[in-house]
Amino acid sequence: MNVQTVLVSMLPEHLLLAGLCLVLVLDILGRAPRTSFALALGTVVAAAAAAAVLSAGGYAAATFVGQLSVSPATSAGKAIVLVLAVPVLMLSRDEFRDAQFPMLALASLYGACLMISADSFLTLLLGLETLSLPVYALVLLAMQRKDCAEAALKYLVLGGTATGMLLMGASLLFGWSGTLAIDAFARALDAPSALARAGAALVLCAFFLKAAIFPFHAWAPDAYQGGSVPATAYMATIVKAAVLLAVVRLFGAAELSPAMIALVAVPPLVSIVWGNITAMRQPSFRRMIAYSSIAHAGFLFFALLGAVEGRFQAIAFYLAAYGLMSLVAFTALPHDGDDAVDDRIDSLKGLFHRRPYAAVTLAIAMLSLAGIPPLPGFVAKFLVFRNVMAAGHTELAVLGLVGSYLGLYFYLRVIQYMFMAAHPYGATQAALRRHAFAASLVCLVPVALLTVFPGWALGLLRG
Amino acid sequence: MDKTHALLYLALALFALGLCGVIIRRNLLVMLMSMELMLNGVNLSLVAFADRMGSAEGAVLVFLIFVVAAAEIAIAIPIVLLLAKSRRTLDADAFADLRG
Amino acid sequence: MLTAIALLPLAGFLLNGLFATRLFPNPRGTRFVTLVGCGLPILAFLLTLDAFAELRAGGYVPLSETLYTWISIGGAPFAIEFWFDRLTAVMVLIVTGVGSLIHVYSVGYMKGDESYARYFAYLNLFLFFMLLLVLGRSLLVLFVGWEGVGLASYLLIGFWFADPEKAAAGKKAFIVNRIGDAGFLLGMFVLYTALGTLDMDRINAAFMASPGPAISATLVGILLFIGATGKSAQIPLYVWLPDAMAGPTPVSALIHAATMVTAGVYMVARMSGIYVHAEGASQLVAWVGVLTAFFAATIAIAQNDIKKVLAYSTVSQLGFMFLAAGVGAYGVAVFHLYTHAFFKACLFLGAGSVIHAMSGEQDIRKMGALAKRIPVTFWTFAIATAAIAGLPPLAGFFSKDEILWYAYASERGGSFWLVAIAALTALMTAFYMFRLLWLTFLGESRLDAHAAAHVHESPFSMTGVLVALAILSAIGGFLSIPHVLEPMLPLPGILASRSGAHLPIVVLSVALGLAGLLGAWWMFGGKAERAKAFGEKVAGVRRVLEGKYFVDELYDLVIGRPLLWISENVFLKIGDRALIDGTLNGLAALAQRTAAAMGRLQTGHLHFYALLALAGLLGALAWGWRHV
Amino acid sequence: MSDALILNVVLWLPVAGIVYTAAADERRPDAVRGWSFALMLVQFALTAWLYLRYDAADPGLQFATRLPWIPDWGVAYLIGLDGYNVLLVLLTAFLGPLVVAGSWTAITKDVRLFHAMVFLIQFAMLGTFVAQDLFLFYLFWELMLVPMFLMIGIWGGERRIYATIKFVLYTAFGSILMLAAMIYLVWSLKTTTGVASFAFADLYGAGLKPAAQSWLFAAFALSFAIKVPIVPLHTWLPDAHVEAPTAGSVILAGVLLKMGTYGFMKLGFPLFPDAAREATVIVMLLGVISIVYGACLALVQTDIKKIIAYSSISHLGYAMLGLASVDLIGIQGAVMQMVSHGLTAAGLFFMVGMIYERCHSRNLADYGGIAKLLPVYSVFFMVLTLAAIGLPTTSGFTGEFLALLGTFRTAWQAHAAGNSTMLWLAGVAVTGVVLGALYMLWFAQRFLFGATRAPHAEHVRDLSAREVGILAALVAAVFWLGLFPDEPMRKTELAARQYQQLVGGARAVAALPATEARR
Repeated sequence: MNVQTVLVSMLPEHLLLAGLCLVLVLDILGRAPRTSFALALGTVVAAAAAAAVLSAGGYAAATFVGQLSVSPATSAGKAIVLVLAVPVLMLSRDEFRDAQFPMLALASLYGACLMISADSFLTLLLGLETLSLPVYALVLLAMQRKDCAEAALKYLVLGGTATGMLLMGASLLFGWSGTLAIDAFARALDAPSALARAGAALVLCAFFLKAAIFPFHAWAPDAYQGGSVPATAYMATIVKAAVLLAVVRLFGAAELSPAMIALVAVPPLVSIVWGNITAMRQPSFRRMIAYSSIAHAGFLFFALLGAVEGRFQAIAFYLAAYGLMSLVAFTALPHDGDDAVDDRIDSLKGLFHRRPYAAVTLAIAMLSLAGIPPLPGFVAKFLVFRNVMAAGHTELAVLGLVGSYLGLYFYLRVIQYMFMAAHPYGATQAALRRHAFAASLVCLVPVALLTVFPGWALGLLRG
Repeated sequence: MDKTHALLYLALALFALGLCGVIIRRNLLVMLMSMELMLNGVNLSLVAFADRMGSAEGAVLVFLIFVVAAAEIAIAIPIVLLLAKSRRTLDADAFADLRG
Repeated sequence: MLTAIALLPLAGFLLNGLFATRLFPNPRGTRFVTLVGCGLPILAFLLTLDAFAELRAGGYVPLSETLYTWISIGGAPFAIEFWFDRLTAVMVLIVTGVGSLIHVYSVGYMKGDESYARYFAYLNLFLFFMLLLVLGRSLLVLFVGWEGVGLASYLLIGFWFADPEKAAAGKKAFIVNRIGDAGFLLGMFVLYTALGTLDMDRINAAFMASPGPAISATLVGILLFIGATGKSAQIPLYVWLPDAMAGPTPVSALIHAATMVTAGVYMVARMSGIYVHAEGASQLVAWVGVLTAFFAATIAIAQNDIKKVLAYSTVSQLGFMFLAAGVGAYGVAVFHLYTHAFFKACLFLGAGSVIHAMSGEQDIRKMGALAKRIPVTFWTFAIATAAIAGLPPLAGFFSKDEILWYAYASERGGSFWLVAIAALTALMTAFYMFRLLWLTFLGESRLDAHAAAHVHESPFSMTGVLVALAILSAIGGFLSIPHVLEPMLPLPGILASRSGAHLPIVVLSVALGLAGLLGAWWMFGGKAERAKAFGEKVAGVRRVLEGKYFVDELYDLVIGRPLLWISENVFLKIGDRALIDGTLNGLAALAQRTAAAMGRLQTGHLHFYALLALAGLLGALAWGWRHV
Repeated sequence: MSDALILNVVLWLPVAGIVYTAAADERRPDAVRGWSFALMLVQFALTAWLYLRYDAADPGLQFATRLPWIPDWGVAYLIGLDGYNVLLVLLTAFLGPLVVAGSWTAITKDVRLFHAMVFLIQFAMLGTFVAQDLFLFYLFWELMLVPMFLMIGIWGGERRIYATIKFVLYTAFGSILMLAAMIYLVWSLKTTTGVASFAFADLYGAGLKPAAQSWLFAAFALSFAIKVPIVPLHTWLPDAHVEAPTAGSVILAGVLLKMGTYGFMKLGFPLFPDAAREATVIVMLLGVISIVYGACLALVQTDIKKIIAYSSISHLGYAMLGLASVDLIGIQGAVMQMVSHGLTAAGLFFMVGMIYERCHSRNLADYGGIAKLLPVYSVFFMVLTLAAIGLPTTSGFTGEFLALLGTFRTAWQAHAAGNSTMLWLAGVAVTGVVLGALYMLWFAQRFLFGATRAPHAEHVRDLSAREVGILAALVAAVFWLGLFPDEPMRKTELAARQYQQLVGGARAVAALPATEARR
C-alpha cells in the first residue's frame, strides 16, 4: 500500500469527500445554498469523470489488500452511479432550497463508491451504511409532507433489519471460513456446510431486501411514495445501482449450482410478476415506479443466472439504461404545487398539451422501461436474457420475458393519460422548471448515445 | 457442546428474538430496541467466532457494528419523534397511511 | 385484328364511361354516346366479318394473335392470346352481330334515360368481356371474360339501382355465378396442375392424345360444368336468371338470352376434347340440361310477367343446348345457341317494345289485343314465337329437331328417356310461348284506360331491329351450323338400332309444336273462363309453379339463413365475442383483480412487512438447508 | 448518389420528417401537411427509382448497406432490397403520401404530432421490410407498436383506448415470445457454427434440431399470426380498425398486416423449414379457416369498417395459403395478394373515411343509395370492391388466382401421394371466392344502392380533387397489378424460388411441377 495508489485508485471517493467537507464548511459559513449546490454538482461531475477515466484507462489496484480494490469494472460502476447522481442533484434543486440534499447525497455517494469496490464484509458494511443512513434522512427531508416520516420509518426499520441479516450472514461466513473476505460468499453458495449455506442465504436475503425483491420488497412502495421526487429518484437509481453492483462483486466468479439457481431465480421471477401486476392499479406515480423498480430489480438479479463473464456487463448496462430512463421520467413529472396532487397519475392527463416536451420525454422513458426497442431498456433486457439463455436456462428466460410483458400495460397507461386524455383539474400552463429541464437533457444525451451506439457502450462495460 | 457452539446458539437466539420483536412488538421504541438486539446477536456470534479463530477481524467488525447501531438510532429517534408528535402515539400500526 | 375486335368495345366503354357521363345531359353528348356506343360494336362486327373471311381464305386454319404475357412464373407463361377458329367465328359473329343490333335498339329504348351514357358504357363493357370470353385461347382469358360478363351483367341488372330489388337481383346474379365460378376455378386448377397449360386447344389435344393425361376427364368435366351451370343458368344455379330480368330489356335480350348465358354451352363445346372422354360428365350435362329444360318450362307456363316467361324459356332452351352437348352433339348445341340468339333476342326486344308501348307494364294479365296497336312488334314476336316453338321452316325447328334426334340416337348417351322428356318440354315450350303471344297480343284487351291511351308503336330504331331479328329467326336455320363446325366438332355416331328413326322424330317435333299452338289457342284463344276454370282445377299445381317450386325459398332456408345464423350466433357471438374476446377480457380482468389483491397485501403495516421478510428469510434458509 | 445510399435516404427520410414536425408551427397546420406530403412524395419517388433500378435477375441483396452495430453480438445495420421486400417497400412508400393527403381535413387535432406519428410508422414499417438482420428487424417490428398505439389512441373513435390497448397487448404478446425465440436461435447458431450473427442469411443455415425448430417456429409463428392476423388471433383487428382514424386504418390494412405475412415468408418458414413442413397442413387449415371465418363475420357486421376489417382477415388467408403451399405459383400469388390487399383495403378504408367525414356515421343501416348521391365516389367504391372480390383484371384476381392455384398444385401432389387433407382444404378455400363476393356485394348493395339515405345528406358533396387523386392513384395501381403483373412478379420470382428451396428443400426440387418440366 503506497500513498500514490491510495490517492489515484480512490480518486472519486477522495473528490466526493473533499466536496462534502467543502459543502459542510460553506454551509457552516452561511454561504448561499446555491454555491453549495454548484459545488456538489461539480464534485459529482469531477468524481464521475475521474471514475470514467480510471475505468477507461484500465486502472486496477489493490488499494487496501483484502479490504478494498479497484478494477476497471468497479470504476465503471462508480462512473455509472455518479453519472446518475448528476441529474438527481439537479432535480433536487427544484424541490429543496437549502444545502441538505447535496450534503446527504455526497455522503451517500461516498458510501456507494466504497461498497462497489469493497473486498471484505467490513468495507461492505461501511459502504452500505454510509450509503443508506443519509438516504433515510433524504426521505425524511420532505418535511412538508405528512407521510415522509412514516416512509422513512419503514425504510429504516426494514433497512436496519437487512443490515442485521447481512451482518449475521457475514458472521456465519466468518465462522465458516475464518475470513471476512467477500469471496467467502461465493464459495459458501455451494459449500456442503449448513453454516455456510445459512450465512450465504442471510447475506443474499439482505441484498434482496436492499434491492426490493419479493418478498422483501414491501418497504419500497411506501418509501418511494412517501419521499420526495428527488429522494425517490435517488433510491430508485443510485441505491439500486450501488446495491446491485455490490451484488455482482459478491457473486464474483461463482458458478451457480442448480439448487442455488432456484434460490437466485425464483424470488426475482416472482418480483417481476408481482411488481408488474401490482403496478397496474396504482394511483400514485412514485408508487407505480416503486413497483416498476421491484420488477426491474428482478431482471437485474436475473442477470446473475448468466455466465460469470457477462454478469457485470449486463447489470451495469441495465443499471445505466434503467437509471437514466427512470430519471428522465422523474424530470418530466408535473410540479404544480401540491405534491400529493402532482404525484397522482391522474394529473398526468393531458400533459402533452400543457408540456409537450415533458410528455414526450416521459413517454420515451416509459417505453424504454417497458423494453420497447430501440430504446436502451430493450437492449438491456435483451442482454440479460441473452446471457440467461446462453447459460442454458431457457425456461427461466421465457418466464422472465413473459413477466416483462405483464409490465407493458401500466407503462402504456401513463402514455395514454398524457396523450389521450384531457387534464382533469384544468391546470394552467406550468412554468418551465429549469433544473428539471437541464437534468432531463443531461439524461437524454447518454440515452441517445446508448440508443445509437449500444455496441460501443457494451464494449466499455466488458468488465 | 463446546463454547463456540453455545455462544453461537445464544447469538442466533438473540438474533431471532430481535427479528421477532420487530415483527411482533407494537411500540416503535421497542421495535428499534429489537433491531439493536439483532445486532447484538451478530456481535456475540462474531466475538465467539473471532475467539475461536483467534482473528482480530471479527472484533473489528464488532466495533464497527456498535457505530452503525448508534448511527441508525441517531436517525431513527428524530423519525420516531416526528411520528409521535403527529399522532400522539408510538403504536407502529397507527402509521399505515401508505399502502396499496 | 382479333385484338381490335376485342378492344373496340373496351374503347367504347372507356370513352363513354370516363368522358361521356360528364358530357351527357346536352344533346351533343347524347350524339357522342350513341355514336361511340353503337359505332364501335358495329365496327367490331365488320372486323369480325373480315376476320372470318381471312379464316376461310386460310382454309380454316385457326388464326391466333398474342396480346401480351400476363404473367410468367417459373418460365411458364400465362399469355393473353386470341384464337379464331370456326367455333369462335360463329360465336363472335353472334356476339357482335346480335350485339350491334341490340345496341341500335337500345338507342330508342333508353332514350331519355338519365343514365344513357352509363348504359352504353356498361353495354360496351359487356361486349368487350364477351369477346374476350369467346376469343381467348386459354381458359384464363376465357375466365377473365367469364367473370367480366358477370360483372357487366351485375351492373346492368342493377342498372336502375335506386330500386333495391333490382340491385338485389344484380347481386344475386353475381353471387350465384360466383358459385359456379368456384367450380370452374377448380377445374382450371386441375387442368393446369395436370397439363401445365390452360390453352384450350392444347388441353383438347392432350385429352385426344393417347395415352391421355393422368387425370380423370370426368372430374374436370364436372368441375367446369359447375361453372357452366352458373353462367348458363342450369339446375341448381338457374335461380338468378329470372331475377335478372330486373335490368333494362335490351340487356335481357343481349346478355340473358343471346350471348352471356350461352357462354356455358360455348365452353362445353370448346372443351369437347374433355367431354368426349368424360362419359359420366357428359351424362350429367345431358341430364342436367334436359331436367332444367323441363322444370323451367313448367314454371314458364304459370308466369304472368312477360319477361319472366321469356326468362324461364331461356333457361329451358339452354337446357336443350346442354342436352345436345351432353350427348356429344356439340355442333348441334352451338346450332341451337345460334338460332336461339336470334329468336330469343327478337322475343325479348319485342317484349321490350311491348313494355315500351305499355309504359312499363310487364304483367300479361293486363295486356291483350295489342296486335293491332303495335303490328310490327306483333308480327316479329309471332315469328320468333313460332321459331322457338319449332315450327318449320323457322330457325328453331332445325336446331330443336337435331337436338331431339341426337338425344335419342346419339351413340354417346342417346336414350329414350332423354328424348321423352325433351319432347314433352318442346310441347310445353310451344304451349307457353303461344300462351304468351295470345295473352299479350290477341284476345280481349285487358288494358286499363290510362295504359290504353298511351299504347304506341316503337320508333324505327327499335322496330327495324325487330324486323332484322325476325328475318334471322325465320331463315337462320338454313345455315347448318353443325355442318360448318363438323370438321372441328364432329357429330357423334348414330346408334345402329335407331338409325331409321330420324323421320319420325322430325314429325314428332313438328307435331309437338303444333300441339302446343293448338293447346294454347284452345285454352287462351276463346273465352277467358276456360283458362280460369282450368287454373282453378289445378290450383295447387299452379301455386307451386307460380312460386317457381319455391326453390329460392328453399335455398334461402337451407343455405342463406343457416349461413347468416351461424355467422352471427356461432362465429360472432360465441367464437369472437365469448370465446376469444371473453378469454382475453377475462385474463385482463384477472390481472386487474390480481393486482388489487396484491395491492391489498401491501397493508401499510410495518409488522406485516417484516413478517413477509421473515418468511422469505426462513424460506431461503430452508431451501439452503435442504440442498446442503 | 449511389443506390444503396438512396435506400438509406428512403429509410431515414421519415426521421427527418419527425424532426421537421417537432420544429414546425402548430398554428400553421397546412404547412405541416404540405411539407409532410412533399417529404412523402420524395420518399416515394426515390423508392420508385430504386424499384426501377432493381435487377430482377440478381438473386442477392441489392442496394445493401452493412455497418457493424453491436459487434459483440454480431448485430449489424444491414439493410437492402431483395425479392421478398421490394414490392412491399414500394407499397409502403406509395401509401405514405396518400395517407398524408387522406388526412388533410380529417385530422385537426395535434396536427404535428399526427404527422410525426405517420412518419414514425413509415420509418418502422420500411425498416421492418428492409432489415436483413434479425435484431434490426425486431427493433423496427416493435417500434411499430408505439406510433400505432398513439395514432389509434389519440385520433381514434369512442372506444379508442380499449382498442389501442388491445392492439398493443395482443401484438406485444407475440413479440415477446418471438424475442425469446430469437435469442435462443442466435445463441444456437453460435453454439453450432461458432458464428455470432443476426443476419438472415446466416440464420437460414442454423441447422437446428427438429424439436428446437418446433418451439421456435411456434413462437415466431404466433407473433406473425397475430399480426396477419390469423383466426383465432384476430379479434384485435376489428376493434383497432373501427376505432382508428382513417390514416390508421389505411396503414394497418395497407402495410402493417403484411408485416405478418412477410414475417412468415422471410423468417417463419425459411428459418425453421422442418417445423414449417410439419406444420404445413395446420397453417393451411388456419388459412382456410381465416378465409371462411373472416368472410362469414364480414357478412353479419353492421359497422362499415368492421366489414372491411373482417374482409382483411379473409383476404390474408389466401396469402397464408400461398405461402404454406411452397409452390412457386402459390408463393408469387401470396406476394401479390399481400400487395393487392394493401391497395384495395387501403382504398376502401380511405373511402370509409371520406364518407365518415361527410356523414359522421359508420353504421351501414344509416346509408343507402350513395350511388345517386355521390356518383364519383361510388364508381371508385365499386372498383375497389370488385378488386377486393378478386375480379379479373384487378390485382385481387392476380393474387387470389395464383395463390389458390399454387395451393391446389401442392394439394394435388399430396393427394397423389395419398394425403387428401390439403385437397379438401384447397376446395374449401375456393369457396372463399363465393363468400367474398357475398359479403362485399351485400355491403355494396346496401351502401350504394336503393333509395338515397345518409345522415346529413343535404350537405354532402362528392369527392374533392384531392380525394379523387388519392383514389385514382390506388385504382391505377390495382389495375397495373391486375393487368400487367409480369414485371413486378419477375422481381419477386427469385426470392420465391429461394423461399421454395429453403422451405421445401428436397421436396420442392424433386417435385418440380409440370410447367417447369415443360420448360
